[in-house]
Amino acid sequence: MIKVLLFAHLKDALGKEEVSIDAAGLTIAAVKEKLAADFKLEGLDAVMAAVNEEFADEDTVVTDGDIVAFIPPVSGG
Amino acid sequence: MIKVLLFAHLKDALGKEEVSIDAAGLTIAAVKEKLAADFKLEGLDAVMAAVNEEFADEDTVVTDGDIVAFIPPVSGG
Amino acid sequence: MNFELSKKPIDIQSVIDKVVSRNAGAVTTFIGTVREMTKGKKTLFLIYDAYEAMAVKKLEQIGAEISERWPDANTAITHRTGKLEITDIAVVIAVSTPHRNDAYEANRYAIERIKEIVPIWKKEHWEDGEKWIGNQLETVEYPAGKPEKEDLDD
Amino acid sequence: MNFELSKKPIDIQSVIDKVVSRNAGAVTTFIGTVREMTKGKKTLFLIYDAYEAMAVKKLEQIGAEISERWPDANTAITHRTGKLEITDIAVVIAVSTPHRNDAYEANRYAIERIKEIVPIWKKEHWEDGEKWIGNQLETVEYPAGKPEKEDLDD
Repeated sequence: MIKVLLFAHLKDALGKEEVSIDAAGLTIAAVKEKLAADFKLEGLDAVMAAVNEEFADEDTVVTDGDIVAFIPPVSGG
Repeated sequence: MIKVLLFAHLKDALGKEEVSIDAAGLTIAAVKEKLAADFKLEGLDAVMAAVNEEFADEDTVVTDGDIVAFIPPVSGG
Repeated sequence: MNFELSKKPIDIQSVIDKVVSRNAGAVTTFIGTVREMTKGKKTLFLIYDAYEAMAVKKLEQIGAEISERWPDANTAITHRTGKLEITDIAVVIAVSTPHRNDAYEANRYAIERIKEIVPIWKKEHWEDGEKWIGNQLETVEYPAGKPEKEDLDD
Repeated sequence: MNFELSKKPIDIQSVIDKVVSRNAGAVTTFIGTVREMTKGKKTLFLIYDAYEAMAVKKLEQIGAEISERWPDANTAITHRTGKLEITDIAVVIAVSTPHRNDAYEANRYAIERIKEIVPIWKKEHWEDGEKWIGNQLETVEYPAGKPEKEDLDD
């Protein structure tokens, strides 16, 4: 299992900040597709991903126990 | 009479900050010459002047009651 | 802890105190405050949300990047989270350097980087609605799904 | 009184408070502090002397120049006089603007102008002597006896 964290409008869309999914071995791109299919979560295409608190690209493969966060364009400061 | 104010190294050289001189009708350039002659004050050439708290040029004529300040290169900030 | 998030109001002086040094001749601070009017729309209040663990790491990364470019610089950044009213402070960046030019440049670098890589988001609340605000650099979103190497390094 | 000289230590927050505004999204501050080492020489302490009445007028002029160039800016400047120890604050400049770019630019403008036109002088005291410091912009002195029009206006 991997833990998926969602923020900002994604969190609002899902109704919660965190969800566990069975996605070990998938790429980030595939995790996005799975979330879109399982939770009807839209607009993940343009969103950055982080694995274990570091930015990761679409080809990164996630492994069991990873924390995957989806990071919409940031607006701090 | 005009009041002359001196700052920084000029004040140290003169031993005081303020001196009254009989200089009504003189230009700033002439006031500098007079101070150099009367008080052996050196290095006034490169120093800016202010009349009544506004920068003035060498040709400005001072009148009775004016306050003339000599402003060495500044180093605030 | 020169890089942190805070749920409570930020004390500017305490951020500055972290960077004061006998070899610093200049300290610059940037204080981001909540502005009432943006593009003609009146903001009532803001909510800042953050991916806290990663946000702190990214603030630390910005500090490391500054130290690499300006070796004599000391940097401290505190970013607020939660609900903020108009004029409340969202972020304080303090940078000290021996000479003033570097203090301005490094401080400027920090705020631009915060707006690129630190996972913090604000939700604006107006009289007629609310919205999570996206990338305020007004650049295109990252097509590759993360900042390109040149985005992260420049 | 947004522009003043102070014989007592400067409270940074109180200078910032003068420029906070509901329409400001950014406040920058520049804090000039007494640095220990300059060009390999160890400073023990400094004395700042000022032509007070004119210095305040010139600080006000800088504020007016900023308002002309950046109409939405609010500016406050306090400069210390008297004896200052290492790390003591010599000057605080606070500028608020709606957007951050202007807050950095206007603040930078203020410190450069202070070093050009405000009649304040510092005397450095070292272990082996003391000296009134001249123009730190390291430009030539003004041959005409005062800054040229372009120096004062640019």
